[in-house]
Amino acid sequence: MIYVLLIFWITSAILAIQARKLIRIIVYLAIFSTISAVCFFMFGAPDVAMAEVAVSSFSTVFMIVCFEKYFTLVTDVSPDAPKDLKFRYKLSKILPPVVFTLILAGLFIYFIPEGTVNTYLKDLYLERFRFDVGGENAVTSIYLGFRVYDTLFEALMLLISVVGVAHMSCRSEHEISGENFSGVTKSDSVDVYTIRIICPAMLIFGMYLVLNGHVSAGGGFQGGIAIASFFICRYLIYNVYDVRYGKIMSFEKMTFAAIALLASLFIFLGFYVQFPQIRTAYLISMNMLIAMKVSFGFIIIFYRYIAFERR
Amino acid sequence: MLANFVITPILIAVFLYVFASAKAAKIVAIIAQTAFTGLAVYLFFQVKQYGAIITSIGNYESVMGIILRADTLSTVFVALTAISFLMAALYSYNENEGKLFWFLLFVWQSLLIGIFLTRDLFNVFVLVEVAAVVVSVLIMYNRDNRSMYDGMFYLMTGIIAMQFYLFGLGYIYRLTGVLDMEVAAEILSGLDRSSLVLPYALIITGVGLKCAILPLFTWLPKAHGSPSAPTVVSALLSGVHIKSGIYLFMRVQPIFQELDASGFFLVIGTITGIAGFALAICQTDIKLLLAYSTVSQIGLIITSLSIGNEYTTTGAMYHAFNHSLFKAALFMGAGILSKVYGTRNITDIRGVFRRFPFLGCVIFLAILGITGAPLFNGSISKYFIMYGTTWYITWLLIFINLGTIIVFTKFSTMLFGRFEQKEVVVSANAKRKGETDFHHRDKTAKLRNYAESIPVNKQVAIAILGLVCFLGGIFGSEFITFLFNVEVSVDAAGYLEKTMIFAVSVVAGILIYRYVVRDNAFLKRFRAIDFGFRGTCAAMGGFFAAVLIVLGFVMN
Amino acid sequence: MMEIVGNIIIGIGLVFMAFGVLGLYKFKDFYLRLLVLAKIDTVGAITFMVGIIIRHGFSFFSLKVFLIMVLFLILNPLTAHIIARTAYLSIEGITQDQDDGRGGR
Amino acid sequence: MNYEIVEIFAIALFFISLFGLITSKGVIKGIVSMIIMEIAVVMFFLSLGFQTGILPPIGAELGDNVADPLPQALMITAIIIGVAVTAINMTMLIALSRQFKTTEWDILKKKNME
Amino acid sequence: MQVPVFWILLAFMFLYLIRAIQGPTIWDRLLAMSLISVKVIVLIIAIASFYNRGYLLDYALLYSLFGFISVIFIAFFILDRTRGKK
Repeated sequence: MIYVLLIFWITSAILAIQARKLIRIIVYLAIFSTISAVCFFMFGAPDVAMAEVAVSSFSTVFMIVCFEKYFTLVTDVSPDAPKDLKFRYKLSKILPPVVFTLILAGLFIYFIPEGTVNTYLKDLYLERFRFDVGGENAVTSIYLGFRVYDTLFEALMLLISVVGVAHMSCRSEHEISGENFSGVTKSDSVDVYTIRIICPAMLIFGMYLVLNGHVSAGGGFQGGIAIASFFICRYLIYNVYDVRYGKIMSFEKMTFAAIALLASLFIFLGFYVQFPQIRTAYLISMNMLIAMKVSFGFIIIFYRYIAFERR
Repeated sequence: MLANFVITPILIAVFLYVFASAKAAKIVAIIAQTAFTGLAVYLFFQVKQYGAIITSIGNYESVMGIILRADTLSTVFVALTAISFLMAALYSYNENEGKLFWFLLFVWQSLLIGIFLTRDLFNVFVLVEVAAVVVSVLIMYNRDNRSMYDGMFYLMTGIIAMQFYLFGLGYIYRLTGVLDMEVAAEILSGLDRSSLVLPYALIITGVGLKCAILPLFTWLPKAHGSPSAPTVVSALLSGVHIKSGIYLFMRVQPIFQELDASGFFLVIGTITGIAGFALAICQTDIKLLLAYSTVSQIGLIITSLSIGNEYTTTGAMYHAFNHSLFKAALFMGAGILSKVYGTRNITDIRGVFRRFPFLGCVIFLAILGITGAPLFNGSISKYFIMYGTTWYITWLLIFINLGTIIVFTKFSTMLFGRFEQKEVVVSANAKRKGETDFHHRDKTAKLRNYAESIPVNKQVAIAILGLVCFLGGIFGSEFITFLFNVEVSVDAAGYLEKTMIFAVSVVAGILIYRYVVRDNAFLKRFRAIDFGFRGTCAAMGGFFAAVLIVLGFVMN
Repeated sequence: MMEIVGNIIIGIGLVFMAFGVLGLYKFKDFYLRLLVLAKIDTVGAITFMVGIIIRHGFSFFSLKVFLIMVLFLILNPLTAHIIARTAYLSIEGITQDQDDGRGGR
Repeated sequence: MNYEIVEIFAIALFFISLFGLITSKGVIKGIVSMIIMEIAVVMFFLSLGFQTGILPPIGAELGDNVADPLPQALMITAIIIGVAVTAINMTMLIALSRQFKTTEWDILKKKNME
Repeated sequence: MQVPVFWILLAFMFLYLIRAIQGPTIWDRLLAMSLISVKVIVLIIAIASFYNRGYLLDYALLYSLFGFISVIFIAFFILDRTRGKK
């Protein structure tokens, strides 16, 4: 059954790569990430699948907001190839890269090393994670306990991308105020009413994911993105951009500093050995901080795109 | 304790960004960098005295946590990073770059230190990815025309290369079940040779792009020589950032001990060295010339690392150390010159000695260093690189050095002669950009003011770097013993011989420059050689296939 | 007993969905095809979920499935509505995929 | 046969996206191919040690057939890095098209040389 | 009972995928995408029921919440593109 899903997966990826029109690319990419999330789920990784779903819907939104601007900007386009080209000409264009990648893939498969997976660390982690970090979800306890150092840089990556987006979008921060932009409302009253009913559910569900991250699937990142999507709904309902970017950005950075300090206090300095009774509290508060950080980051990027990159 | 070296700069950066004003940020930054340099040197002495420090973050048993390691090599690089960033902070003290610049600078520093200290393969991936994004934002910091393309090119190629690396990491995990470098090396040494080929090829493709060996170097001149990137960023990129690639190259080789790829990289490194200077000769832009010369020096370092002799390895490490010093000095000097003269074209800049004797002297010191003149640090490192090699490799290395001399002959033509102010050219430029006459006058006035006094902080920064170049030559063997714990001594006769060779090649280089290179229309055609993005991706695939074929079939 | 009833209801849901697939290929007009998403699939999926709830009895699992069902009941018609409205507003766009020819580059 | 079938799919997708990168006419195709490449690598990591009916490493008592938690933790990191890179790439795309009025590699290369 | 359900759902997904490939208009592709996401939710509920693990349902919940956001934005985007051609 998994193989059939994987075949669908590859098909949708090929569709996304070969498509010529931008709107088709976006739709195929959405299908592709849907199916890949299901595949992750089938591989026994609901955390990764959740992250993929949340992230892919957000990156779709980012792409769409940017592409709207892109069409207004780009004027210099190389002429389209005429449609009545001979098949042989097309083949001569496409064949060399195909052969090249086929040779590469063949070499790759020829050299795949023998042997099954070495489960040294897996066994160690599955045996020890409850004792060493706590929690019921091994994945959470790895990325908040054993490898929290990586998670720190992952949070830093989001922070840097927020800073980069804010720096590179065209206008400066002083120009921000709600009236400057004439947003076009495309949602009608049916949409607005329905989304109004739904969006508290998003917030609650995000909280649920964050608070239950250490015992079941989910965690700071997934919950944070769910909370951020609540603010996308806010945009869809009220069509406003009055977000205080400067303040949210400072908050985001302070949250990051809090994550770093908490992690270094608890893990690096070894408090988890001395106070085993607050481990659960540590996991929950860490998840909450990460969720805050992630949702702040995504809110800034989204509103920045909406307000500055659009028309 | 080691984790603090990585976390503290980030925390300082966040503190500066959120609380401090732009003016206070500079002062705090300088103080913090000074303190940090002191700490890094202290760490170096600790390691030298008591041996390598190895800490597992969180004190988890076995390899469950991430393990940091500070041995002699990594602490040398950490100290180098701290010194370079201190100089960079000093250099850009009087520029109005804003808080964001300092924030990114600090974050970049901590990421580089993280790469040098970590022993975990996945952690390397994360750090390199973040560093790529930070660098691309810094390259585009001025949001100018050309740097956009350069930054995007750098970011995309870097990310794709790291996907190769990550794939190889997956195979290492599958084979060994761990992500730690040394434990993985231990387990892999007991395995069959044929099973190591694929992970090695994947990982070396990623690392190879990061250290810009031959088919994969096209991003380097774009990123390092991007015209409108801040000068400090170019200096640090060529000075320290590229060394992180070299460092990873040095760390990856011992993991695959069974798979001796040194012959392959000997060839690749030599070709890189030759191609680097051949392309550098064709350039007329100061920054691009320096960037291509970096490619050539990287080729030299890779070659000498692959020879496998103890002396050459030490020489390569010392050369990497020296290269960051003189390249930083050269880039900073080039930044000042291009600002003062208002152009980046080498043929338009003349008479630096006459106008700014001090700056000219420092640049000349750095040039002597990079060409390997006697009594300078370059000569010591190049002496050790050539120590005990077979004759053809020696001659190839001398040939690469000759190329470097030609390149820097071209560079040093700026220092001599007399400068005529080409007012007309400047105004034509200004008119094309649509600036009003008033603005134009204002601009030239500013230019003149700037010309009369180069700011003190810039002079201090660049002078320290030049001085270290000189000291590194005089106390060369002591430095090597001190830095890398390798007992070496400079043989007087051999050194004299090298001096003779240097003198001969200087004469030859100047003659070749005078009669062959200058005004050669044929070379101008090669100036714009560029694979483009698609070409780079194809080159990545081709390099990957070449490593597989060579290691799997030819060298089996 | 409950299990058999649940299975039967799940089967009915699948049959609904199968009708939807049939419609997707049989209808020649886009708005008719949209019926598949708006009505048939919603009903099919909800029947399926009711079957699951009956199979599992009264438990936390069933509560969650019920939650999903409620969300689904709100969101799926919303999606269909948005697709229908935007498609209607762009009558020209419906005939074929239109683009400026700059996509995919 | 010294490989899993699941693994082959990830490898195939990796090279399909490499093909997409090599033949991409403009920046957008490059970004799309990069996203697909990232997901291919994620899929490869998750397919390590795959068996049918594998269960996630969550819950009070773990059965015998449990997925490896370490690649999952690593891949969450990789996915978040991927979306951060996508966001910044999109901004660069806009900046690029504002500066050059084009996003095709060939024209960009030509304009950059001037 | 459960295993045939998986196969039937996969067959539906396959047919939708074909509709996405051949669909004469972009709206058909979008329709197929949302149909696939409905099938995904149902599939996940079936799997969670098969293994009897409640936490697997969180994924379906998240999916049903997130699926519509991307559909909304894609629909508005296509509307913009096609409206501009008038």
